[in-house]
Amino acid sequence: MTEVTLVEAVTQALNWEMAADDNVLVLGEDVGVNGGVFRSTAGLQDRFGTERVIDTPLAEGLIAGMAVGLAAQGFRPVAEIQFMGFIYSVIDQILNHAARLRNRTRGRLSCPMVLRAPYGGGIHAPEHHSESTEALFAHIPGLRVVIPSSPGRAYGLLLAAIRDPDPVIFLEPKRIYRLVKEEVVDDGAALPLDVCYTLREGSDLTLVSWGAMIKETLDAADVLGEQGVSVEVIDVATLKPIDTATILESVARTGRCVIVHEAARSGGVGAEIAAVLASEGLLHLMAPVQRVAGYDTVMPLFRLENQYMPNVQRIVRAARQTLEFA
Amino acid sequence: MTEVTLVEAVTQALNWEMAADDNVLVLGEDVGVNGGVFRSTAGLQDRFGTERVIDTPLAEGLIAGMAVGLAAQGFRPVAEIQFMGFIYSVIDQILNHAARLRNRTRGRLSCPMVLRAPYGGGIHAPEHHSESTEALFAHIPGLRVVIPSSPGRAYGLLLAAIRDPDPVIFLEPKRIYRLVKEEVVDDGAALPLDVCYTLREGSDLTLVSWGAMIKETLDAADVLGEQGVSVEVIDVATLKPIDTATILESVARTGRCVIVHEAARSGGVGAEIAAVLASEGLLHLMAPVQRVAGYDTVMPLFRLENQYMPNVQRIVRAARQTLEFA
Amino acid sequence: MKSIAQFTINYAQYLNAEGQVVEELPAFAQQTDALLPLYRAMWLTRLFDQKAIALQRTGQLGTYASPLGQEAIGVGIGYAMRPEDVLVPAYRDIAAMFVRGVRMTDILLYWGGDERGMDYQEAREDFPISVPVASQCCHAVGIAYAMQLRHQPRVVVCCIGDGGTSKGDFYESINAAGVWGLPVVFVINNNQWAISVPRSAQSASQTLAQKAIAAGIHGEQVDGNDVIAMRARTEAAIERAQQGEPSVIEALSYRMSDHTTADDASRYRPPEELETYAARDPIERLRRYLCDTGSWSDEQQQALQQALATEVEEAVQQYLGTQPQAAACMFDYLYETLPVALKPQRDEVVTAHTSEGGNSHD
Amino acid sequence: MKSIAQFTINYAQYLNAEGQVVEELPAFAQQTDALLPLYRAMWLTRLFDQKAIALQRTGQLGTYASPLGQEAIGVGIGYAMRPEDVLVPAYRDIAAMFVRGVRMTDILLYWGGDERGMDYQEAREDFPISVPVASQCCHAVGIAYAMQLRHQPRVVVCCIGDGGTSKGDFYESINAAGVWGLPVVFVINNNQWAISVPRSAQSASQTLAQKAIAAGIHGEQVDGNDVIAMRARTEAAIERAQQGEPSVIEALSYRMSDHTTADDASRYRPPEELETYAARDPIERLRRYLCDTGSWSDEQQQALQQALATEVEEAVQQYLGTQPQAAACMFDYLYETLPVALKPQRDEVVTAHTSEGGNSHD
Ligand SMILES: Cc1ncc(C[n+]2csc(CCOP(=O)(O)OP(=O)(O)O)c2C)c(N)n1
Ligand SMILES: Cc1ncc(C[n+]2csc(CCOP(=O)(O)OP(=O)(O)O)c2C)c(N)n1
Ligand SMILES: [Mg+2]
Ligand SMILES: [Mg+2]
Repeated sequence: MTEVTLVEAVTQALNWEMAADDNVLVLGEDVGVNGGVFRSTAGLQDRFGTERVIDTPLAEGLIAGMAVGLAAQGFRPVAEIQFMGFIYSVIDQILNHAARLRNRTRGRLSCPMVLRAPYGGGIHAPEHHSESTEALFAHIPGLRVVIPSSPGRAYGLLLAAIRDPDPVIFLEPKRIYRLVKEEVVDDGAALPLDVCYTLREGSDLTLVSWGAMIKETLDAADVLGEQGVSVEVIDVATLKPIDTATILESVARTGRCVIVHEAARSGGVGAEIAAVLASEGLLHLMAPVQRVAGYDTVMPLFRLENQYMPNVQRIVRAARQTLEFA
Repeated sequence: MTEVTLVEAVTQALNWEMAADDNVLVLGEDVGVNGGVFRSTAGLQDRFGTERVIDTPLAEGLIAGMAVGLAAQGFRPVAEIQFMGFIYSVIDQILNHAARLRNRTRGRLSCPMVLRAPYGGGIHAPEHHSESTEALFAHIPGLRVVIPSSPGRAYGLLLAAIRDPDPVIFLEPKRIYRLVKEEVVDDGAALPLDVCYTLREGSDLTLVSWGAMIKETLDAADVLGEQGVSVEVIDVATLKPIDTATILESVARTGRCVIVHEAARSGGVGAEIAAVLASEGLLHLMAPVQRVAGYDTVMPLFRLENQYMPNVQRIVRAARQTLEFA
Repeated sequence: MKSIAQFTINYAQYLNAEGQVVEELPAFAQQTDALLPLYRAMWLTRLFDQKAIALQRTGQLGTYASPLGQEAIGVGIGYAMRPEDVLVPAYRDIAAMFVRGVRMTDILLYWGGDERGMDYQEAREDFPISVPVASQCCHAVGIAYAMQLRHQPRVVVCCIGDGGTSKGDFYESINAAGVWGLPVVFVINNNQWAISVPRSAQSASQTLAQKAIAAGIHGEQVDGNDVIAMRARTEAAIERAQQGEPSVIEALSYRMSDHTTADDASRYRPPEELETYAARDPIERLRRYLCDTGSWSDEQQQALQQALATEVEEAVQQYLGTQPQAAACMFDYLYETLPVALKPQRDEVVTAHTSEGGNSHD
Repeated sequence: MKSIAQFTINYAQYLNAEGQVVEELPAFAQQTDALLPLYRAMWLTRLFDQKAIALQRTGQLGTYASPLGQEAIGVGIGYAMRPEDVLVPAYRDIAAMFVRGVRMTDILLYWGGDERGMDYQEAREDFPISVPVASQCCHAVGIAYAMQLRHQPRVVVCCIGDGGTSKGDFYESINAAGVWGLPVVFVINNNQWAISVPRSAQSASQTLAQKAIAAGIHGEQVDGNDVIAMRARTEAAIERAQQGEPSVIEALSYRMSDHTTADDASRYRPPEELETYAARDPIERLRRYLCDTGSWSDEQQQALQQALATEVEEAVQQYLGTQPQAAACMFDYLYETLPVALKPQRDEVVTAHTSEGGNSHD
């Protein structure tokens, strides 16, 4: 048992599953010799060969569509899109094919593929490299959308995603790729999909978040804790389908909820969660549901990215408003 | 003044604006000689020539990207995607370029383009021809997303969209292309964007919808009216940015709201509206906000499409639950 | 300036429009008897097509895309392929699908709005019809990669239209096939039209076969109305594909029908074209050859049409008699196991359609 | 089988790697003096590049993509274009952008995370750098269509990398350019690598120039390290483009740097390659020619480098001295007029960053 970063946990999970299952393949741009621009596939090609760790031509639509074909043949392709900013050319293949191959053939063919992509801001990356557009995928029926927020969850959820018999979009918050190290038992144990992870229990306020924003959310919970507030922190983890039961149960106890995400507010996944609270959780709401989110504007180039993204201060401010609401 | 259908109103608006402004161009697959598979561009090529009414090769990404180039040169391209099922290849161009050309160049270049596409179910169309995925666009900063629900609004909103200095996704509910005829004054008068249209005033319940579902929503309002319920019906019309003020003001009066849309429920635009109610409108809510929407599954082939889409019965049922909530 | 690379595109035809042999026939076609199954398969497709259009016109089928006049392409492909190969078709490729063993009933179910029409009983690894033009080419690359990785002596045949060649997916796919030397054959049905857009407006390229040059793979043009050429050249391409040489075959043909039953080609198509191309019909051409060589008689023709008409009618009856799916089935193949979060929605559908007297199996 | 189409790809070079003339020089290059501005522009790019990397290494610039070794491509393009033409660049094309009049300060602002670096003061119709690989090709088609429609004697030059040619956007664009005979030239900077993926893994095509054959347009290969060839062939292509003949030019070069400052090419690149290609350097080659013809001296060289170093340093100082934008500016160019619905968000930003002592201009 060693301490690993989130990106190392991804590599570990890929190593584990490629060793355990010959049908697991990795494909994408620069995933081979180079080991991925973030090193998440480092060493895989040396270990598993160029046939199973495939450097593709520069064509994202091809990568996704090819994965559909491989998956239909019983492989478990793990395709990488180098940055989320270049993922949009796969939506056609994912929405029109991957997400519905099982449905349209009444189960004759299926599509057990994973599409991985690093996403999010905060690392002073170039233009088009910092957006969070998970909501685009979370609206597509037939998909799973999974986002880890710690090395342990990256390891366990990625294994689960690869083993899942249906397509999974697995988004990796690159800002926290190397932020913390954590002990991860490399034993091939998957974590459950389709459930939220309650990271901290509390009774006054529910903070709901995912991905890199879990860090700010936990930090905000610390600040609030020092102020005597008992905060529950929920990592949604699977954004499609959402485990609304856990969120509703929490808010039923706390009566107050702030949702935190990096993506633009309007039409973000936070909207879906708030909408569920507005219907199924309304009776328990003691204060308006707030969303602390990216603004509804283009993610600025990096000099202003910190002014765009939610931070501890904004979360605490929203939380205080929510708590003080009477 | 003649009575026209929604699709004829689209053609009228295109005719008007092409005659009024030489910079308006129409491009897409089969928009020329054929006049579009739904006849929405019928007669335009005869009148304005093959250079301004352009049949493109079969390549949606090209169509959108080309429109960006044309718009940057001061043209006002109105690009057609033949069906929304084939729109996904444009998302890269729309999100990464069209929606941010003005922003990234600090106003040096801009992108006054319109991307039109027929969408929605209910006409027994083939596979991939019936989805409603407006939410994918409504999440993209820098865009406008506009959906008309009547011939008059199709005419006025399309003119506004073409004249708007920024990119507009203009989605046409094809189920009601020829459903009703309405008198439309062909005088080049645009209707305002960014505002909801209150189609009916009422005090007991607010029904919020857009596109083809406005028909079922109005029908449901009739049914409820007969039951003595005073129903306000709001056509959102511009789904990005949403005029939440009008919706909030209405719900502040009625205290009850049901949102109706054809798109899959999770992550649909209804979620954003419900989320705004859960924050800014919470104090006024006397009942849970319900969404009557498409299910979170792949739109079935046409034999079951009516079981998928919201209908009057489902809307009335949700409305009654909302009204009876105490 | 010096010339550093040269390329040539060839054209293949065995039977000309009059049914005359213009090039020594390939081995399989030396015995005219061997051509009868191909002839039969073309007729089956044509009779099915007439019936499908009739069903559509009478409100018993949804929008349908006719392969009229292009039957030789599909039949040639179908007979060139082995059962273990995989077909990745577009929507106009039912001729090939029938040869592969896909039931006519399934095709009717599909265009009749029922997903079960994609659950083929034979050729179970074949892909269902792809409606998003050209998107299927990428699947073909993945399937071919799978075969190569498993060292299987199998090949993928992927069909696409002339319009489809303008879409990036097609190019990305042929290019990738070249990079990895994949066992895949791309067959372009160049029927001269993409709905209302003529071939000349899709590309300035002299041929569509030369698209292969961009990918560094083999490209050739074939008379797509000559079923012998289609089968022979597809067989040769399959053979090459197995040796790691993918191909693009441009099959020259003509769309004798409207684009689909929802289209009216008279709006955009010069009527003369139909006459010109009618004279090159793939079925009539083979019939002439068979008759000229004394291998086919009017009586045989009558018997064949009758037998096939019966087959088609049986399929139609089976289609019309198929009970609708329960409404709740819209959730039952979405995921292998329906996520808990979706159960309430499924329940809602079950309730709604049970109370309405629906026939949910739930 | 008969041959129905033949194609040839040519290669152009005037100065070989040793700076020797191997083909009669084009008119503009007959006077060596006329080559000095090109030489100067290549040196400017190189010195800027060194400085930019130094800034990045010291935390004063973000990720940056170096054009080291490929300066001749951009300079050749820049001098072939007229002011009224439009450049549609990728991220590695700053050599051309500088010739077009884009300020070094702007390039630094861009890679330094400031949108104002895309608000060029000259060449105001040129597109900003495109990061999504190949997407810019479609813009070039639209701009060229606009020029054609307005009967303007203007041309678009669109830049792309070898890796970019694998993406559908590139193909869809060259194909469309062919269909309409648009005034556009696509220049491929074939620097042999797409990050870690070598040219050979992008396509089985013998050349990238032959991609043009798929579009039915002119394609040719040029020594991209020979600035004379680059300028001459781009000029010829611009001339043709104005007559309605678009082109693809494959410029053979080599990426002497890491992919960007975020990359470490030693992980994947055989070190010998650098040596091989260093010997073909575009600047050294022209210097030799100039010296051999007696048009250039060591003193001139020293003076040039000093003058350029000063120019670069001024730009760097201007960049470093640029006041940051107010945070609220993130809303100010999103739409022409900020929609009412977004005002509260802008206000929130103004408040947050005014109270924090930010420098919002609001
Ligand atoms: C990506 C995509 N864009 C548009 C359409 C609508 N559409 C259906 S068929 C067709 C024309 C296809 O022409 P071609 O590839 O020549 O095939 P054909 O119909 O002639 O067999 C179009 C534009 C589609 N199905 N998919
Ligand atoms: C569509 C897209 N996919 C992936 C990337 C990430 N990426 C940036 S540069 C690059 C390689 C490009 O290679 P090439 O086209 O040869 O240009 P070069 O960098 O060599 O100039 C990749 C994969 C991107 N920017 N855009
Ligand atoms: Mg066709
Ligand atoms: Mg390169």
